[in-house]
Amino acid sequence: MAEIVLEIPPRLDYLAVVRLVVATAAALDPPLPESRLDDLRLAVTEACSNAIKAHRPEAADQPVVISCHLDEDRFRVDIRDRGPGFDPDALRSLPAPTDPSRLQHESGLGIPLIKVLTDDVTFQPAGDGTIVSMTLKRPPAPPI
Amino acid sequence: MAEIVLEIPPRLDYLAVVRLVVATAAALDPPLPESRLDDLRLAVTEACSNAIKAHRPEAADQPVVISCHLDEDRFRVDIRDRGPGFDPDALRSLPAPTDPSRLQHESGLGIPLIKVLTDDVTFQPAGDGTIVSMTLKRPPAPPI
Amino acid sequence: MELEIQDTDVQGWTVVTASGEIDVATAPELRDRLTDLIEAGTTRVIVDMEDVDFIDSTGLGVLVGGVRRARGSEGGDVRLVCTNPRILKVLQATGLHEVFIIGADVDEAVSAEPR
Amino acid sequence: MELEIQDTDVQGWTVVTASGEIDVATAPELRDRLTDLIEAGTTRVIVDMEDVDFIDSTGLGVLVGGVRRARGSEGGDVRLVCTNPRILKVLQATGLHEVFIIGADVDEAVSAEPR
Ligand SMILES: Nc1ncnc2c1ncn2[C@@H]1O[C@H](COP(=O)(O)OP(=O)(O)O)[C@@H](O)[C@H]1O
Ligand SMILES: Nc1ncnc2c1ncn2[C@@H]1O[C@H](COP(=O)(O)OP(=O)(O)O)[C@@H](O)[C@H]1O
Repeated sequence: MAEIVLEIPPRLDYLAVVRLVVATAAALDPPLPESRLDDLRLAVTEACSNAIKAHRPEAADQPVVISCHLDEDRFRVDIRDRGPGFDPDALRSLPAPTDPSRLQHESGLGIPLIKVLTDDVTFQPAGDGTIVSMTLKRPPAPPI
Repeated sequence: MAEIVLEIPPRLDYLAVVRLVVATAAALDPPLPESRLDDLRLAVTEACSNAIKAHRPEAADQPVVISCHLDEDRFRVDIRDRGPGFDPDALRSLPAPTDPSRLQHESGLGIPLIKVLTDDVTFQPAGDGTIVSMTLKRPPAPPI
Repeated sequence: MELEIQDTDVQGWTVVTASGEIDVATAPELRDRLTDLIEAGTTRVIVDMEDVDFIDSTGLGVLVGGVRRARGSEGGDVRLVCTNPRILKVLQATGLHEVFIIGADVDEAVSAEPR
Repeated sequence: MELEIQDTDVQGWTVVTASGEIDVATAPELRDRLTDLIEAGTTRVIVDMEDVDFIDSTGLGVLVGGVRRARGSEGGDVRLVCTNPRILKVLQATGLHEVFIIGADVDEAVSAEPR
């Protein structure tokens, strides 16, 4: 199992770097298919932008740490922040798209998107912050 | 001063990721000019491929660590390996290009290239390995 | 992300052509442009997303806010031009394809029935 | 890196068109192809580098080795087609522009005086 670790300052303009690294790591052998790379780029952006925001203002000088775990059958990426933590089960869900009040909500799509885009996600409190772990399964290798 | 840190397994197929990250970091505000980004990509490839080779076979399970230091007036990248160390001053220089014996040498261009491409480079023994520190100066900001 | 704003001669619709990546770092610029347009009375806006290769939840939220503001005026709307399967997939995954009017080109977006 | 090998009808020269990144990870493939050609008697080889956007010292070393092997035969050589300033700069920085014969296109590379 290989591991790639990236540490960035908690600044939103580093998100493009994070997307690049994680997608490049996931495209290494055996690569995730292109459409799953899209899912991964978006899920990582959402989790990482939450992490970066969670560093404001107390942990502005601490890094957000992104680690990629490359296994034969799955790709896992962990986003670790030093924010205040939160309870993902306590988040209110958004009104249905056909409900006129849906238009009142400009935020709150990040975690629902992560759940749809990944095969598995966990949110673990980690002492002084949160680790969001997202897993995408690799397709089985074609028979030889 | 911001800092981006990347850890990779000591495998040559990760060099493309390293180039991407370092060049993306150096292109952040204030960006290095495009031609200096080329210099940086090549210098980092050379230093990092030496670091990866230095991990064979003893440190094959230890990461090579690349850290980028973004200052107003300069960009510095440190490549840290856990290899056996070496004496850069003891390296033999290559024959002149016009000397027919030049063709006998297929290697040994890495460190000479690093020296030409960067504004400054140091090789520090670091306990159980080497830190290669390369600096490229940013051009002065244009007057407002 | 790059933005370009162009008036069309179709029924007073204005086209905002976005390109590149609309993420939490760049979306505020799109929000400002949309808000400026709508507050200045240009309440019929098409956002052309054909050259957008990435959008995140913040970008989507900006579009939702634009729709709300625009639909607050009689005949106003923010509509999308989008055929890129990457982006359509995200609109579907969030249910927002039922909120936005999405056309394959400006004509189609303009002539769709209001929601 | 991608490699494509094509015979030309010019004086028995064979063109190897490389594209992408030639680095320590991909250069061994180029080395193998060059060595195979030269050992099979194809000692007049042009490496077309017009679509190469990156080369490192290992890639350069592979070209040096190719030149040595090819020049070992009467009339043999490995010559380069290269106009990309990025790559030319690296050839210059290493002094290798004085080792290789470099043309702006295949014709120029083929018709240059041997070194
Ligand atoms: N890593 C985190 N640390 C602390 N709070 C978080 C974290 N991730 C998400 N949250 C909380 O959960 C809320 C919902 O997140 P999300 O679904 O991504 O929507 P949004 O970021 O648009 O609010 C956030 O507003 C924030 O309060
Ligand atoms: N980080 C390092 N750790 C140990 N030895 C190194 C390191 N970097 C370079 N060297 C030694 O210096 C030599 C010359 O390096 P270089 O100029 O890059 O050429 P090459 O890698 O082609 O031999 C290497 O062959 C290696 O023995």
